[in-house]
Amino acid sequence: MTAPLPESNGKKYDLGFARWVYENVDGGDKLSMCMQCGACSGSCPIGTEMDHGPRKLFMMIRAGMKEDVLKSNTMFNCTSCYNCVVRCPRKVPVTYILQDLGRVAQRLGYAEAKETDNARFAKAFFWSTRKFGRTDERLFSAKYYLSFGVGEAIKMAKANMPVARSLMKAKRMHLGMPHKIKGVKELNAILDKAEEIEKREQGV
Amino acid sequence: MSERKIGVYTCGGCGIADALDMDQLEAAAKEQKAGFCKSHDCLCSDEGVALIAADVAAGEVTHPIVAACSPRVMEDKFRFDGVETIRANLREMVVWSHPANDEDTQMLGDDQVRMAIAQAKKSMPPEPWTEGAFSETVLVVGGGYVGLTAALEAAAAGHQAILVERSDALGGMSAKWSKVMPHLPPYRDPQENPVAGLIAKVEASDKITVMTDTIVTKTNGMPGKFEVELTRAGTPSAETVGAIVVATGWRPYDATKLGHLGYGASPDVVTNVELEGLLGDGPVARKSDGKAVKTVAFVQCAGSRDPAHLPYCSSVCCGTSIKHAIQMVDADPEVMAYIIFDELRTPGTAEEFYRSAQEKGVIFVKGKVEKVDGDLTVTYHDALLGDDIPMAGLDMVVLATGMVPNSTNVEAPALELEDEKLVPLKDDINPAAPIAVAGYKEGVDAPEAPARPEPSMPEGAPILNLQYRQGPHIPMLADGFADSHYICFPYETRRSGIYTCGPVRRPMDMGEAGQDAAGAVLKAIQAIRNVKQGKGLHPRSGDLSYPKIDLNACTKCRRCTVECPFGAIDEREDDYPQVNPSRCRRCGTCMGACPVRTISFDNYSVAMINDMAKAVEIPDEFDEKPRVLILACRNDAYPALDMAGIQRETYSAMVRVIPVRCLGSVSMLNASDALSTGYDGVILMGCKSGDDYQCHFVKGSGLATERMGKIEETLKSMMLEKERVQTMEVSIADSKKVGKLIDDFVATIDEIGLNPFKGF
Amino acid sequence: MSKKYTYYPGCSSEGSGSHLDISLRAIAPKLGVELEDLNDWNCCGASVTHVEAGALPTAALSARNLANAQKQGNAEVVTSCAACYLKTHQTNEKVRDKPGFKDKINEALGAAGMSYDGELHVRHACEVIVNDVGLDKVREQVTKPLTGLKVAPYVGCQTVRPFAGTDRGGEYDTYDDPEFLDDFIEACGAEAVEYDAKTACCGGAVSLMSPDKTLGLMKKILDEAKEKQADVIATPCPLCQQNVEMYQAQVNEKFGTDHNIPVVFYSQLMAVAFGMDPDKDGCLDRNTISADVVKQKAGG
Amino acid sequence: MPNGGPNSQAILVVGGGIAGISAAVETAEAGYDVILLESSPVLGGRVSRLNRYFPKLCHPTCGLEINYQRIRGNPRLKMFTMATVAGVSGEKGNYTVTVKTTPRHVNAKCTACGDCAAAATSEVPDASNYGLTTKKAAYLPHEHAFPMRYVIDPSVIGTPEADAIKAACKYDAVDLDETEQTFDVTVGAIIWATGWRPYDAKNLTAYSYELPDVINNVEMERLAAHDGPTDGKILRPSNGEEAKRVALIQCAGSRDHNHLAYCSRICCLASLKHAAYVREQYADADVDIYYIDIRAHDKLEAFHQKLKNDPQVTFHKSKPAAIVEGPDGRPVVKGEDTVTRDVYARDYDLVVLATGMEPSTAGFDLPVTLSQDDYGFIVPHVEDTDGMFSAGVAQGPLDVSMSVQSATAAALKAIQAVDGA
Repeated sequence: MTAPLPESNGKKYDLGFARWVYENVDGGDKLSMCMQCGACSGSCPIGTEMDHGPRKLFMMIRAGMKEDVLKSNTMFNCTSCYNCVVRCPRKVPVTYILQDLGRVAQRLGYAEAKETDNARFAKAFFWSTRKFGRTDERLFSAKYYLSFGVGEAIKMAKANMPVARSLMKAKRMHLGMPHKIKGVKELNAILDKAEEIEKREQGV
Repeated sequence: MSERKIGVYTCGGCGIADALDMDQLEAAAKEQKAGFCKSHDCLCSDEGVALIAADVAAGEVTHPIVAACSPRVMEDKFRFDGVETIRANLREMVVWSHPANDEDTQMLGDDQVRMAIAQAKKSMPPEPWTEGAFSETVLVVGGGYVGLTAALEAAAAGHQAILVERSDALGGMSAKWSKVMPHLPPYRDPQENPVAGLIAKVEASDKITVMTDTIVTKTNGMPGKFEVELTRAGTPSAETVGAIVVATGWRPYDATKLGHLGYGASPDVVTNVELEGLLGDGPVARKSDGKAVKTVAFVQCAGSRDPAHLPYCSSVCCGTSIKHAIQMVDADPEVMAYIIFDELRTPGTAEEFYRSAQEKGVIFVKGKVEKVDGDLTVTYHDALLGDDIPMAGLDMVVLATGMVPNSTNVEAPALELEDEKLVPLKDDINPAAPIAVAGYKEGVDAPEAPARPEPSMPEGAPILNLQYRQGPHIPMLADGFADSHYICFPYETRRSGIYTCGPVRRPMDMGEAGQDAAGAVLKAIQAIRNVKQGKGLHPRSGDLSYPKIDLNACTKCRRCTVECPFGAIDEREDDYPQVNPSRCRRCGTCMGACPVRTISFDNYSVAMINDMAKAVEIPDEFDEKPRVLILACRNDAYPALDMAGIQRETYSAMVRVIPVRCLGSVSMLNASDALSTGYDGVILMGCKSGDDYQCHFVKGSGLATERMGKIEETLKSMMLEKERVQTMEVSIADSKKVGKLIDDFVATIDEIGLNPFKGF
Repeated sequence: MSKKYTYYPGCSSEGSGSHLDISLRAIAPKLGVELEDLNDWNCCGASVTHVEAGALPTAALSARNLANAQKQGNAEVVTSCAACYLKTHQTNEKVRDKPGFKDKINEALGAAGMSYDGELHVRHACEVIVNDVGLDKVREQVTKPLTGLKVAPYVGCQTVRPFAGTDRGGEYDTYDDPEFLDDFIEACGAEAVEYDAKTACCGGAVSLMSPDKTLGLMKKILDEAKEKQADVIATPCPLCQQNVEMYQAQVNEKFGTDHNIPVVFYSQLMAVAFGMDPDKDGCLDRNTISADVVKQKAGG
Repeated sequence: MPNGGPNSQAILVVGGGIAGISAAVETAEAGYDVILLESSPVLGGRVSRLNRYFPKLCHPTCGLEINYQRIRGNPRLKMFTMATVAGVSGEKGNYTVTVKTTPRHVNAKCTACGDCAAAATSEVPDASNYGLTTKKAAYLPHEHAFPMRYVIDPSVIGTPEADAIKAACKYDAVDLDETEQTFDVTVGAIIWATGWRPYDAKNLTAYSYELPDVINNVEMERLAAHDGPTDGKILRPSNGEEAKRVALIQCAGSRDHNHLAYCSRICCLASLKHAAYVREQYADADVDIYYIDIRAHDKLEAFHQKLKNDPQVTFHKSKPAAIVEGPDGRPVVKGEDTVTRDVYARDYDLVVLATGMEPSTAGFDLPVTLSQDDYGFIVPHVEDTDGMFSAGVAQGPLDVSMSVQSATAAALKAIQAVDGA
């Protein structure tokens, strides 16, 4: 279903937002099934890092609290452990919803979202994927560090140096040119198309 | 019966002969003038049973006494046609609970035989009361879904039914519903309303007489022969019916009392019942301006679960709001529906209905509504967001009001009643009474016990206007529902032959109410078929005995008419009591109430109990062996004593136990007579009384406590200590406690000394 | 008798998880498992790309691999990386079950003239060992039992969640208390300690991006292994292996602990127990915290 | 009225729990012949193993005693224990039912003297205590057993112990050679009152049911029962200490698509009752109830309010995510309190999982095709042409009162079926 993401009007309980999420976010069609039992937030390994946790975030979605939802850090702290998914008594795919909500927030340009470690990391990671067809751990890490600026990047790289060194020693760091798959062009064509479809479907 | 022939059969099995001297038992039997005493090493064996059967067949014995195991076992083996078998419990209550080959155990065994013989001497085979004609017609009061179902069920079981409806049309409340909640798989979608179909079936039935615009203005008589006056437009007519099913249903809680929830502030704040009238195939148009409703909020517990309004949960409102929301979303997928609830109650398979609404996008919000403004802004505290939230821009607010039982006819004025006719309403239970707790931690204050609901008359006229001594109403529980107080016996109202069902009994949905109607009809038919044969109804089902009153001795004190838990005894114009045998449930409360012991059953009387007690050999004061009489309720205390034996728990052998039908049947005279004949103490063992009473006859143990409270005076006049008579609440699960209770009592007797009346 | 599977090694096989890849390839023939590399495989996106790419493009990554696998002809695709398994299996199931998804995916694949019909079965190497190979076969191969080696069985998350209990996931174990890793360890002659942290999360990719948030999680995993006196931690997951091994220094720094416990793959244990070369096949030389204790315990 | 026609007027009731007993006695007291089958050695079913009922906190044995009196006094009612239905053929008004009995190894000559138990030496798990205790291999199921007749556990058959047991019986009541038997009965209608079993808490892997101090709600009933393993004292199974910090976990399996999708209805009230058990015993007890919604419908709400009034009973709207073993072996309940958003990890002396009711018919092949829903509940009554009905929890998750209601309704339907056939 094609529906523009409704404008935020500050109104609590704006079903427009809830409906949009139900219809456009990956797994959102199951979000209406949530009965607010708390099994997801309770089973989250780093729930303490989250401002709301999935359970409350879902209630906020229903309440139409679009701004608060999209500025939340909950989505970006998900470790994808899937504890919540297997525990949810209503089979709500919590992880998928969080992941896709994170993307929505990022795509809509919310600074709170764009500046998360997660968004930067994903950007670097996907850059490598698109460029080589595979992730080159060394290169995308560097790219990730650089997203914080050169000064910060040097600091981070330095901090990570002992690990890098030991991995290198253990023959677990790929050096030299990254492995590039043969079908990089083909892969990018597929990804472009997929992005186009998603945009068409969701309007963001 | 020509001649009473008492024979004693002693059983030596199960260790009885190893623990007791069988010859001595025989001697005791002889001394009590039993015709004979035979012993067998296993009476319940084929040979043992054959031994008795042969004597019965030969006319040698009319009252075989089986001195063996408890009367609670082997009943089928010792049942012989044409004679009354009497049991002396030598196993569970003697050898299994007392030391073997002990002088005191032997005396106990001997006394068990003596008491049984005394019982046999008094017991008469009961003659059933079957006077006059009996009707097999079922009267169903209330023409809604439940009443229609009940009438059809009765007809399908081959009975004529009269269906009485107060209004001018059949169908009741639910006739207005566009759809109903699902109660068949897959439990997901609102279902077609069955009421129109039921009406058609009822109208087509040749077994059902429908009377609309009719109320019951008088009910007289008793099961099998209720005389009812049915009044239609001021004209009374008379009918005789066998049993009555009350299915008067419910009415919505008065929404005008819900001003805080915005009722009255806007035409678009409606109740769930009013919404039914607005629901059709298309979108709902709101009352104020006819605009299609696009956003709607349902406010749950509008009145229910609120001490200021209805303390109970109305059970159906969550499901009803779900149904409404689904109907509205189905009619117009753009509708936004919110359900604001405290606890969402879709028990059982109705959980599927809840999920179905969620799938359709209905939003459920946990919170408490604080106010609803005229502009339809609903302000509520969202429990999960922890915030007070004004929900604005709604097109309609629906108050999910609860159910008020029609246990009276509120359309007719209340009757002026004398105080004593209020009894069934006054002695109600308090469902909010606090539970027994061990106490509170240091620094934790106990909450104040909720106030007991004031006894009050319900508004409106009685449904059946019973012409009973105990008043015109069907007894109700504190919240006004005409329900049974029994979990295992939900149809046991306190008026025999009258069964309530559907929401007048308990808030329930149509799925449950339909079954409830069938259940009530079964009970009605059962009553009709049994009273015709003079058989008692639950819990002494099949009992043919009933109370007989010797009016020559009666002092017109009215205790029997007042205390009967079932309102079975009326007063004649000359103030003498009048027993309505088929209303009677055979508990004997009247017998226990009668100060001049003039009420008795053929096989059960105050005199019989006294004779049994007196048959016990009381050792003289120099033996220093006290005797304590225990009158034990046969339903709970007696089984508990039995199970103490089964568990091989031991207790003092100084006690002599007589099972009674109910503690209500125990007269003060049983206690005072026992003391005057040398017993050192008397224990009345019965069920828990009070709010959560467990007495199968409603108030037997409560009455016993009350009566024994009054015995103090008598004891004082006899110069006896009040501790000698005690009422004990013993539950059926007290097998491990009851022995200690007995031992403690015997120790108390030891302390205060033996009864000085011994040997008088 | 051996069975042929299309094998999807995943990106970590080329770097931090190379010892999983090498040791698994080494033991596979002994278990009757023939691994045929997936042609020109690409990254699965792991639990990362969705934030940047979105759900459908992320799924498209897996879809391309599946489309290539379909051309390759084997009915089953096996992967040993938890993230690769999760993403590929998940996409595969969505193509099969989610209304409209197959069309969208094929529209995207169509941009490169590819297509996928959803008929493959994506499986995890551990599940294949449990369901196809069987523990008996594993035991038969053991020539150098790891007698006396105490191993903390650390399963982690995505190897079992959310698919281990599902029909298509092979119903090979439970989500909270999986037994398969204990069984593998015991089959190698080692001792699996009682390990409550078995399915605790190591922080996953969050550990790579913001380790300060997740060091506590890794501490718990390490603390219990130490408390249970495990010689090594064994895991099936390359990210778990990397995190728990690599961050020990930082955990120690932050919490004042002194952890120095090797973290190995089950496949490394098997290679050693099967009597293969501990370094060449078992890749023990690729552990940054020395796992030589495994070598030492290997009975001869 | 019985029509005296060629069809059978007898009614078969399958299952001797509270629903089956009620259906049987109500039918018999309406004047019909009834055959009651029970698969275990005694009547009473699940309720006989409950300590008390909500909301009155009265003992189930009290009502059972009355019902047993009604059964004993009614020659129309015949019962068979250790009997199940092996096959059904025919139609409304004329069913032939094949009944299978499993050997009790004790015949009708048993006087319940107990000599066999005295002679038995081996112990078997005590089913009447859900295996929390053991009992002799020759046993009376419990003190309120009806019929009051011993049972010999099949595990000793063929051993010298069995011979000793047989030799100890003075009444020739022990039959070691008894085998499975089948026989046919002809009936006009059948009421299925096959009841339920507690949902297997082992399936709730996150809830660590294997910990000794994590028990299910039916086991809690036994802990509180005077004839249970602790004589009614609520003690920690791990060490026998008094259980004063107790967590009651609602929806342990119910309302959960991974387990039982429906709400089992009774568990909320049962847990409120369990809170009362604990509070009755210990002045300094604290009870925490973890719930999604407290479903105390109709007047049962009063019971909910009673417990809510107790300051030492705390309600947490939260479905716990996990129960784990704490450092001292105590169970720790973890989750998120949805009202306060606190993420908690609280340790307890005892955790009770309010496991739900699964129909006995779920996962079993019934000997006849009945209309069942997806969960295995038997739809009460579908077509008028049908002479088979369901009652009690066989029909849906019902409480005791509703079970009796449905049983009484089923009795009427059965009567109509045999009269009208």
